[in-house]
Amino acid sequence: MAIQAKGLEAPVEPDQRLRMYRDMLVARELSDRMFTLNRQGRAAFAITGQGHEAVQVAAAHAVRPGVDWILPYYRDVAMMIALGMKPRDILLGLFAKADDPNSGGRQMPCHWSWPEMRVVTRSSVIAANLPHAAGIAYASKLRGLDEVTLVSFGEGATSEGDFHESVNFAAIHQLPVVFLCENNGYAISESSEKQMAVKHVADRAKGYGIIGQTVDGNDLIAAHQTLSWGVGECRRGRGPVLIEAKTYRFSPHTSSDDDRRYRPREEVEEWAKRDPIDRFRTRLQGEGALTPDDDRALRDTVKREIAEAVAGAEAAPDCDPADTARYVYFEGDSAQQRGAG
Amino acid sequence: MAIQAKGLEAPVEPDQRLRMYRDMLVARELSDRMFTLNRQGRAAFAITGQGHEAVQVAAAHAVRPGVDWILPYYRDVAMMIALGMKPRDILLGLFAKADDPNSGGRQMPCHWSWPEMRVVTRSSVIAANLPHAAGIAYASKLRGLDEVTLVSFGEGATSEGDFHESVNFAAIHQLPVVFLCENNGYAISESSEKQMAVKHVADRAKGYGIIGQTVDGNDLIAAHQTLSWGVGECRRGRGPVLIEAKTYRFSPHTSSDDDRRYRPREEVEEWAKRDPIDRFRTRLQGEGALTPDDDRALRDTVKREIAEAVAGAEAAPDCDPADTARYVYFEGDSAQQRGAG
Amino acid sequence: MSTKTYLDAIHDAMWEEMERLPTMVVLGEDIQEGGVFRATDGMLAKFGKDRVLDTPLAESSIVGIAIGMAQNGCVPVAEIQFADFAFPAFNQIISEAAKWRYRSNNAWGCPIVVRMPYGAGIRGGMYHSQSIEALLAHVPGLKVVAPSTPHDAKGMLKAAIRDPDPVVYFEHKKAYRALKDELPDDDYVVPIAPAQVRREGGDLTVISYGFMVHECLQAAEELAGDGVESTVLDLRTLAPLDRTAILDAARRTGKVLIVHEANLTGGIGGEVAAIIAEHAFDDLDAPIRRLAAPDVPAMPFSGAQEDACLPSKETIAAAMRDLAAY
Amino acid sequence: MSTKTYLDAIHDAMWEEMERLPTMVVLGEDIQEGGVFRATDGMLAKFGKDRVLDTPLAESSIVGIAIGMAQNGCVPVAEIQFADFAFPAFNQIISEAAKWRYRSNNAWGCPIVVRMPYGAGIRGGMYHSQSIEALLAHVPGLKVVAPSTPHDAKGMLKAAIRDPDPVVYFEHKKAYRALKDELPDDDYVVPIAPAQVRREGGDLTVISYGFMVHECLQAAEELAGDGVESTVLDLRTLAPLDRTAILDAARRTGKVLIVHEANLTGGIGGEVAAIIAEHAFDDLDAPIRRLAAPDVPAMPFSGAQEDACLPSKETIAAAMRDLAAY
Ligand SMILES: Cc1ncc(C[n+]2csc(CCOP(=O)(O)OP(=O)(O)O)c2C)c(N)n1
Ligand SMILES: Cc1ncc(C[n+]2csc(CCOP(=O)(O)OP(=O)(O)O)c2C)c(N)n1
Ligand SMILES: [Mg+2]
Ligand SMILES: [Mg+2]
Repeated sequence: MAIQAKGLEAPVEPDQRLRMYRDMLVARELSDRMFTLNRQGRAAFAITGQGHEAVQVAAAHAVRPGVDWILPYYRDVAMMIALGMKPRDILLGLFAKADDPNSGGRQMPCHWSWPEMRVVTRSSVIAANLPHAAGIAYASKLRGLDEVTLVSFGEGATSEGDFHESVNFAAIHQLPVVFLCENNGYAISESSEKQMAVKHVADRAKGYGIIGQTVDGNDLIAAHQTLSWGVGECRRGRGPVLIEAKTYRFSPHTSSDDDRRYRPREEVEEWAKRDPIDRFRTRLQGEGALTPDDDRALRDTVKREIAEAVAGAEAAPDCDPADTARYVYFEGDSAQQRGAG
Repeated sequence: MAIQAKGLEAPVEPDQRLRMYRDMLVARELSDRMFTLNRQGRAAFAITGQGHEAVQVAAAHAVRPGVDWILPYYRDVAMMIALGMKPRDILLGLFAKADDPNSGGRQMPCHWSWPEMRVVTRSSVIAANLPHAAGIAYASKLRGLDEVTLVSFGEGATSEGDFHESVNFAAIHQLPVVFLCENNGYAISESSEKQMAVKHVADRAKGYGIIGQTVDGNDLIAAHQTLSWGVGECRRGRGPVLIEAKTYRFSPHTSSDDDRRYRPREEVEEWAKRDPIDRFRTRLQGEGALTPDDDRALRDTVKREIAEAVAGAEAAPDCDPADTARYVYFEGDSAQQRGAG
Repeated sequence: MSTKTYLDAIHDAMWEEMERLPTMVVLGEDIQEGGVFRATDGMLAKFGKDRVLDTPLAESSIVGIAIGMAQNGCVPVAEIQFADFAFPAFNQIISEAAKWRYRSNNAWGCPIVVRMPYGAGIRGGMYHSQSIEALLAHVPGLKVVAPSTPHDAKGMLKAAIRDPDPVVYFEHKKAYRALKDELPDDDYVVPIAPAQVRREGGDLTVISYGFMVHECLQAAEELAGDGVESTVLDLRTLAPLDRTAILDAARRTGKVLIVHEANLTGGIGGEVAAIIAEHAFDDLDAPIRRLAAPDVPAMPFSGAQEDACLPSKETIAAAMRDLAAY
Repeated sequence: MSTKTYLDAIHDAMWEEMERLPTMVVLGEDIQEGGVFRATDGMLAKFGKDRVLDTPLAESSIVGIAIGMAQNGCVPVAEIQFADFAFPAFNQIISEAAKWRYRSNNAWGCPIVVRMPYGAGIRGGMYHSQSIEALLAHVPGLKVVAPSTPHDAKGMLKAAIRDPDPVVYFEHKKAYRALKDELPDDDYVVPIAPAQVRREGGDLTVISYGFMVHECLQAAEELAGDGVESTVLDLRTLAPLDRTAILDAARRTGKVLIVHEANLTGGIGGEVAAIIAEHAFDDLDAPIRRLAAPDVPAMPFSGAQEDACLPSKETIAAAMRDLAAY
């Protein structure tokens, strides 16, 4: 698959490259650990995005943190890491701890919410947050604010009515929304031919009169260029755009899934050769930006940090049953609440 | 707008042409009368399709009655007339009479249902019957039956999630469904630019990998050719197809609407010049198939028939309040019921 | 004071809030031309097409977009053209709006208003007459209101717009032009939650909401002629219910009839009866009666059959007499 | 007889009907690989991909397509992967399936089954634990069932498949592997509608359904140790309710506790209480009690908070003791 980056936006500086690499490593190690913790019976459930790291980190680096709005999905561990969420915070969610910043232990792990970073709360209901992205972007436009909204989802999500209604609305009003589809070829067990008769999710854009762009989601630099271009188009008033990043998940769908039932091992192995982290490492090493020794040291550090974060998060206090009925409605002074006027 | 009929399917014989012309006249006269009856306080509500007659009659003549499945919408008065529904039967619905064959007075007028003609019951909920069309067609394919399903709707309906989900499903399974959009440029007051950023509804087909075809819906022969082609494609296993017939409604949306609030009079007058009935009359007369005298006589007859039908229907017995709670569930021997096994 | 219809009240509440709140947006189908019921009449010219937003024909996104707007500093008031067409938006209302604050542990709020014209008696047939309020009143996180008078319609819509949580606002179509009140010219709010005693009487209590309150009041009037004095309690807010007012009235009179035009089974009446049967049991002198539409999927277009579904002052009065005589 | 889990029972009911009915189709997400709970395990190989249909991720169309199939000679059994994801399909269920026969004045029928795994207790968090049955039980035209045992699960699913009307079939996720029964090897049906007395006792009645029935039975057992004998009534069908069985039990014991894991307000318990308060009033010896989840939008992922939401044999026993002592 050819990289189809539109123009060369946002050249990536050496420092940034190393940060990106580190973020991918952290996300991978953290995600692997979350699965292990589940298998050990220490965590009820895990859902992660091993394999999707490149496009996720690319997206985080294409937006302006705290300015642009981000509506990620459960696979976006690496996106959140790259935005600055601490592994400990993600693990607090895994263990359903009281201090889980995403939901206070109410939601499954990796159901993100981070107001300061404009990461908007989402449910488990596939595609249901796409209209929210359109609404946020409409508000940006109405209020004359230079903000872009990025919403990510899988290719399965594009089958839902909410996908259609949201992209259609955004297209009609030319809203600054980047619709980012992380196409990993499967919605749980269903391969993408069961979701659509077109070859690429990007083809869906044609029905809305907007640009659809496919990119190799396992190529960090290509993905970053394409996403930066998309964000740029939105800022230039030429949004929305639909970006499809072709990728693959290395894990089962969740800790409750057994992907051997539906994915041929050869296919998994074939994609393993295109591991986005390995590819980026090779590139960095080829550029002389990373020596094998530095790499080994970095990976050891990351491993240690995650292990520490696990220990810390697991020891944190559980949710208090007495808080179960809190925050069904706003409590307190309604002038303080977010969102109104 | 050019007529874009694909190939020349189903040449229309002179007899059939006159029948088509008559059906359009009947539908127009009946529809006008329904509005009048509402203004006179004799009918609670009217909804009709003046202006849409050509494409509707074309559709009725493109399908095989009793074989193909038809899911029409509230504007399809002329389609139903051309399928053989009696004006009296439609008027029984207008007056909410017990013998209304469509719903026994339960639904608004022009909410069609006619099992013998495979016209499937529908609600008032826009686009909600599109998945039914897909499901019926799936069953045809599963059961190896040579049946086509035709479902009609307005361009506004294409904004609903159910449109997307249905076309997508039909495309994935290559189902024999003709999705017929009667694009009259407005959804109540909203012009079509408020529904989509593409110029033609047919453009929406591209996102699904199926053929979309635009035709002049006020040109009976062109519409008939296009619809016959569409039905043929479906029978040849090359469905689904999305056919967009550009047309215009001459009436307000319903008897409760005042279209002067949102449609410029010049626009209405401009379209009046393209009245599908006038155009077809001119054509028939040009071909020598219809003399002005014959035409006058025919129109008189139609007028008289409708007047008689009104008198008859209005005098028919009202619904019995004692029947209000009937048929919430199946009553009687469940072996007789439609649909199962 | 000025004479206003129920529809005027709704229109004016939005208008005045639009003037006060520069980022308030009204959105829905046919909003710009004034709405099919004219609730947004004149707003396009006054507030412009960006704040008076014609949406595509797509209810799920109407609510979903409103939710998004509310996150980014706007105050959205979404219109679902008829409550009957709210079902495509149920996922956005129930899975999203209602759970927004709870699932984010109070980090996010979802201050949206969803207006839904509902109710029968206008020959609307099966899909323009439904009363679907009980479905949403079962959903914690939502507030559900159904004002019965122009005064409340205005005051509660303002309260809804100013509320930090999602409010579903049921406005009765038959009330639009049938009801008139003298309304204060100054800004006022009718708080969400408290029910309102519309009439006091010691013999029995009738509990209702929406347009049916007026049928109940007429029936109560009629019974007063026969010396039976009844309390008529207008719930006004259906979620959360005003349990105190319900229990007070039940205890005071010992006999309760609950009336609504939604179908009986699973309706608001069931919940109200259950609250009374649990918490005012010792004060009850008679079975708790309910009068509601029969369990049909929706009301027929036929006037004769629609009338057969709707409680009326006659059937209410008859039920009250039975109860009084118990 | 063979030992079968609740999940086996569901699987086998479909399997046997698939063998009997050549146009029966099971459809939904991940159906072909056996379903996320394995209810359709092995069916792809046996019945082929056209009758074991993987749909796109789009619930509205899953139900809508099933409705269409049913018109054209198929017998569709649709799976919504989790009841929590049924809301996008609510329009198809409520506006279409439920009203299909009524609106066509019996010209058309809508014999579909929609299976919905529901319920909490499996650490599923807010969107994999909901009990949404009350919303659909308020909708005339639908039948709603929630079997509590493997025996009923099999027999009622067969009844649902053979029913001429739309049936929403709630299967409890916690029951899947937790419950086992000896099931007859021969074909059998458990009819939709009749409730079932699971235990007889004269002191009080506990009414419940689904997985909670087992907590109630354990609580009843415990109380029997203290000499308090209770009737446990398993509703099994939530719409239409078996009023006779409910009223019989209420009249016989004079005291009633209703238990469900759906949130309290507007739940099935309200309707059941209202029926009793209206029609068995004179036989009541105590307030009608309800025990249910608190009114939170959905159950938290946190085990501690989920447990705090769910009635348990301890809290049920405590409520029963209170009631017995009244
Ligand atoms: C509305 C809804 N239906 C079903 C599910 C169950 N479910 C969770 S993830 C998933 C597959 C999603 O696939 P895709 O969108 O491709 O994202 P991926 O997981 O592959 O990244 C399904 C069916 C859900 N969460 N929401
Ligand atoms: C789901 C739903 N939303 C809103 C309505 C109200 N409504 C009835 S017809 C209509 C416009 C339909 O426009 P279009 O699809 O273009 O068909 P047309 O009437 O123009 O032929 C609307 C909004 C409805 N019936 N159903
Ligand atoms: Mg995927
Ligand atoms: Mg139109």
